[in-house]
Amino acid sequence: MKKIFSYLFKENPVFVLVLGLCSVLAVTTTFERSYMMGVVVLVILVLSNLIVSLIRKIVSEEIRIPVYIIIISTLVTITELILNKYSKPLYDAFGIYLPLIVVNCVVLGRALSYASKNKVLDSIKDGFKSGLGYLVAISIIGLLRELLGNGTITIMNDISGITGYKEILHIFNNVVIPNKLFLTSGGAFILLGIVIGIINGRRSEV
Amino acid sequence: MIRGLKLEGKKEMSLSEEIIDFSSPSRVCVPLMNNNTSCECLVKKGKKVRKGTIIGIRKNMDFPILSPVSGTVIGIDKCLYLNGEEVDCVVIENDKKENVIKKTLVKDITKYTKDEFVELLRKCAVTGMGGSDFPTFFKYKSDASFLIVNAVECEPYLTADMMLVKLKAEVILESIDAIRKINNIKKCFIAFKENNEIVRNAFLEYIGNYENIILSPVKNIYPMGWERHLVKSVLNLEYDRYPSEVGVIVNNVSTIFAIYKALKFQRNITKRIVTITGEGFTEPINVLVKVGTDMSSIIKKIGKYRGDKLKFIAGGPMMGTALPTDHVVVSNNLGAVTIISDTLDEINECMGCSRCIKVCPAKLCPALIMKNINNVDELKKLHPELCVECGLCSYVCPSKLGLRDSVINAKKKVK
Amino acid sequence: MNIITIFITTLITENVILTKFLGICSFLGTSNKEKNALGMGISVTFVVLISTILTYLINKFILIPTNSAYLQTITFILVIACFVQITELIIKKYFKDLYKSLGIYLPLITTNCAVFGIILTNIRSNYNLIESISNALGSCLGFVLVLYIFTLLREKIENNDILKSFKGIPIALITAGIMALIFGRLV
Amino acid sequence: MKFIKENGPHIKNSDTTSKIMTRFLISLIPIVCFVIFKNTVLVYFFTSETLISVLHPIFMIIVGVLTSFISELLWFKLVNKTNIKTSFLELYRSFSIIPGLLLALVLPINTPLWIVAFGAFCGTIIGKMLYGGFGQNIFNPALIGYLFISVSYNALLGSPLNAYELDTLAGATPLTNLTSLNYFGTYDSIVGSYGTLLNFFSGTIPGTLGEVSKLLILIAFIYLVITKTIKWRIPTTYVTTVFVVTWIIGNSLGLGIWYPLFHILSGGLLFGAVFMATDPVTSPLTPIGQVLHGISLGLLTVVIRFLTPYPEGVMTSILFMNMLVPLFDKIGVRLRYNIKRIYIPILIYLVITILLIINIISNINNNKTNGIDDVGNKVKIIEIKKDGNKKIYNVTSKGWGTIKAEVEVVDKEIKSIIVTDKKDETQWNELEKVDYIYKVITNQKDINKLDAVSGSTFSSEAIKNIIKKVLSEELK
Repeated sequence: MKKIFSYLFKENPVFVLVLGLCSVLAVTTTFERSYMMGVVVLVILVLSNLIVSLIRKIVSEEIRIPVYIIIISTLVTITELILNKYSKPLYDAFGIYLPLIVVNCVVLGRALSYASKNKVLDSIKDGFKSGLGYLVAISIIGLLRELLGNGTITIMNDISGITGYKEILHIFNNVVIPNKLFLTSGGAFILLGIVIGIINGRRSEV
Repeated sequence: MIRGLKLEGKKEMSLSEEIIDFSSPSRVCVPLMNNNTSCECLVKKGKKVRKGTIIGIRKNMDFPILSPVSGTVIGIDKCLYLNGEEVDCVVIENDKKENVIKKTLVKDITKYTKDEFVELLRKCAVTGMGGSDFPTFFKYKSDASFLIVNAVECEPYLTADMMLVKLKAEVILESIDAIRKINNIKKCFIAFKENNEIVRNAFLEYIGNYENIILSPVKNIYPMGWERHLVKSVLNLEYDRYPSEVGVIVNNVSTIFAIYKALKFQRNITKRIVTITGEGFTEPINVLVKVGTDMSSIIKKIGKYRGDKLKFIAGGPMMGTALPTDHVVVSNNLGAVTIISDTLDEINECMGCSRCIKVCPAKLCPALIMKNINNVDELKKLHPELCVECGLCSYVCPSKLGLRDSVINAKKKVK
Repeated sequence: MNIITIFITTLITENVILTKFLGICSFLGTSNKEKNALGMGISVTFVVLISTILTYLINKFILIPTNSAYLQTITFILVIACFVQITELIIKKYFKDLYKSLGIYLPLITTNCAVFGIILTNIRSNYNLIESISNALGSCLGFVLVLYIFTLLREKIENNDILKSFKGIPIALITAGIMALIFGRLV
Repeated sequence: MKFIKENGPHIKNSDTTSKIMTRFLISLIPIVCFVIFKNTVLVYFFTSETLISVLHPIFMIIVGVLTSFISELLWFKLVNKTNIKTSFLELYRSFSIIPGLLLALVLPINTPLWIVAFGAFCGTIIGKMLYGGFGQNIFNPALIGYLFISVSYNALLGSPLNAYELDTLAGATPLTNLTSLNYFGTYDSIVGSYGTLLNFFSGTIPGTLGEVSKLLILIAFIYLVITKTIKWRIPTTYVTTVFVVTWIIGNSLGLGIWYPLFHILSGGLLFGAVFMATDPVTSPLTPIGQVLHGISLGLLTVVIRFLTPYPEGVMTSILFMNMLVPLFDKIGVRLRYNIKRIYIPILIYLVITILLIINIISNINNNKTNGIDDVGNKVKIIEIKKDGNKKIYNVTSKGWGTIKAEVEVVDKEIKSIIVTDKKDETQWNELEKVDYIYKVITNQKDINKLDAVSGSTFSSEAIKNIIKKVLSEELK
């Protein structure tokens, strides 16, 4: 347990390596969108690591990057199609940030630095680990932004079309006036900066 | 526009009618230094020397260092130089006989040709006595049409040049006229602070005889004594690196006196006037001392230190170096020692008041240089190499930052 | 919408970096030095402009007629990657000096989300060719503008006594946030 | 005898940072006194307000000062972990109360105290301490506080009018009034309702706490310049730029010299120029940089005042230019050693200014020819959806910025108005307090008899215009 925790915060792709910030900042206006983005990235990461690892011996050094990009963008396209079909609100909310997963440094980075050199099972494990780190990070940011900026936590709303379950928690109930700052883009930057700063401080203390 | 700042003069402290003669120390330590370059020693222990015997040489310029006394060489020792470093000095036991190599007395000092003049200055080891210690003959190598005599003495507290003028105005004028005739100089100017009545009156008494020497009072600001400011203020000329580019020679007034000695007696600089001053000293005064004297021995004879947390500064309070002890040796370019108590400053962050930028006589941006001290690319664009180390930036800084140090540091970095 | 409005909007109000969060990696990565920032900015502008035209043509004359708009993501990323590769080769061969100064930024551009993001925005907003170019130009200039200002600010705070844990990325993000808020106040 | 070894120079100017900051604070004292006089003493004697409520401005200043002081103390205690004694020393040296004080002075009079505290806290911690404390911040801390407040709680800021002014004036500050007039009008319509320009000068007009008395600001400016506390180039070029540009605009519209004077004397221009733009830490160091800074501030202020829905642009301009300070310094340094190149910035600024003036004048002229009261020009119907006998109009209306609304019409009668996008939250709060939309719908037949809500004239007008337009469309 401690190991997982320390992994999530010591080697977190977002908080520590500062990769893939686009979507962390852009889609985190509600908690639900944040964790859904995290899940999508996690799935794509695991799958791309799996495929890259499978074909690592066939692909030569020179054409590595184009091939990996094709693989990842294929996976992303499939995800796009699925989301478009089953959860239109979420698809619309993600907008261009869904196809932008293709150029998300976490995905391509893991493929290049790990999956292209390691065995299939290890690669899946690695993808899962990185993806989980990403999922946790983006969820934390999403949770904070929605809670502070709107006073609510959207457990499930956009994808209730699939699950049939809908829940938006109103936390402060007008006792505390929510601060719209956190819903703006500037607020997202500042929040992320402060969170990273605090985690840095914690890390150096431990 | 001439940039600078009016500083509180505090000159009256050390002014007096006469200067005290301390020019027969029992031994002298002559620093083997010229213009911050160390020189080679040419004498051995036990050698008898006379006044004017060559004891060292600056190789790259073939410039000698001459003995100021007659006596016996005891050895070579490290002594505290005015820049705060311990340098090699030739220690000579003074026999107080004042023997010279050759006794000469030139009746008409205008009879030299230009080449002879330059060679004489080299032989007699005349250097800039205002502070640079730069060999003077070098300045006269090229032709010039103007001579500016620097009697500004813009640093606070200092009165050595003023005393010299007060006592020797007549010979100084004679010397200037001789230099003018020898070098075919069109006009000579004597620059002094417009509020300095002592210098003005001293010269006015004798100047009637010389129509090509012009008294030109300059503004009472610091650093008016800087060559560039003088040339701009007196002649309204600007130059790139050296005043010789526009045909101007700038000499300190005490250097002019040294040239007189060389012309008249063919003798080197053996003595000079040093101001001992400051709130930290009980008897501020001007003294006449032999080059190579240990300052502490003279100070002991005159008075006492006063107060605690004192600074012993070789030179004036703006550009001088605070030394750890008072055992500094007198060199050609040591015009003063100032003893003042340390100011207890509260040092703050730079708040960007931009005063250092407004005041810098060299048009630098000291605050920006300090902020970019680690960024060499940016530093080059800020031209710290133009700095004259006048110290005004540190002086005006309300946050009491050592801006001058960081600019000097930057100067080294861009080289 | 006329093209000037698009240009101004993308330049300031909807700045690529500050409101759309595109190109953050290079924003944080290359903003240490003034020179790097400008090099990156110029490279991005060049690549975006050309690939905007390419993708617009491909989209209009190949993808839409064949009813395969769902292939946009793959096609566009391939176009960008190929274009970057070709540019790199050409510059390397014919413009040695330019390669020395810009060469190191080119490989980074493929994975720069600003490039891909701007192109996707063009397509998704159904802009025509002129509007697309105006959008691309505005976005890129906005990118360069913000990147340059940000670099100068980072140089300024480089030697500050910032808390150790906030040094580097966190304070850069906070600065970017404040910049975003200020830009947001302009309209 | 041992001596202290240190590098020169060994004498220092007697002026210190603390003295400079003390002078800065001294110059603010008359302004604070005027705040108390205008908003407390006058209001107490001329209205029936209770003592507590008239003391509100004083509380605002106290809360601002205390918050920034305490948050800095906490920072030293908790983050830097210094002991109390050194913390107080550090606090003394970092002049912690200034951001809070300045922040309180730029806020409207009725701002809730907790918002002042929030702003002062954000300004001090994020704007100042995170960047390393005094002297190292890149943005003016007080303005960071202001920025955070205006992004977070703009809706709750409250009216800038004190109780006395609410009784006597139409309900807007001079600049919001100007915006509602589309930047054009006669002396009477722009200045007249507040008295004469002398009232503007002496400070008996509505505005934020500290900004109103131009006379005291001018005195403070002279004091600060004489004592060499601030950089005089920035405020002078700033104000001159605004004056020149608005003078050209006014002149070409046929308005007199009062128009540029109005622009200078209204809003926070002088206050910002003297106390905020000159903040030594966040303004350029080089003289040329300072001049460029001042001119850019002036141009941006004019842009914001004339081309955006915000009536006031001073604070935003200063913050924006804080970002560009390193750039100005860079240019300043280059030009310092190569003064011949100065024609490049001059040319650029000239072109920008001319384009700007042309743009603004044509904008105003457009509005003028189309008529200010013309409803048709202000309200645009984007689309009409039909659903049985129900019709839904999708409209935009120019009030304070552009409002978007959906209007539901059944049988030529308006059933509901849903505002989908609104620019100014302050005004909306006022409207919602009195349930204005409901009133509008019930009084739709003779809408002109309905009064506008004080404090939100434009939004009320915008709603009324929507009704007029939709009904006239229905009756066609």
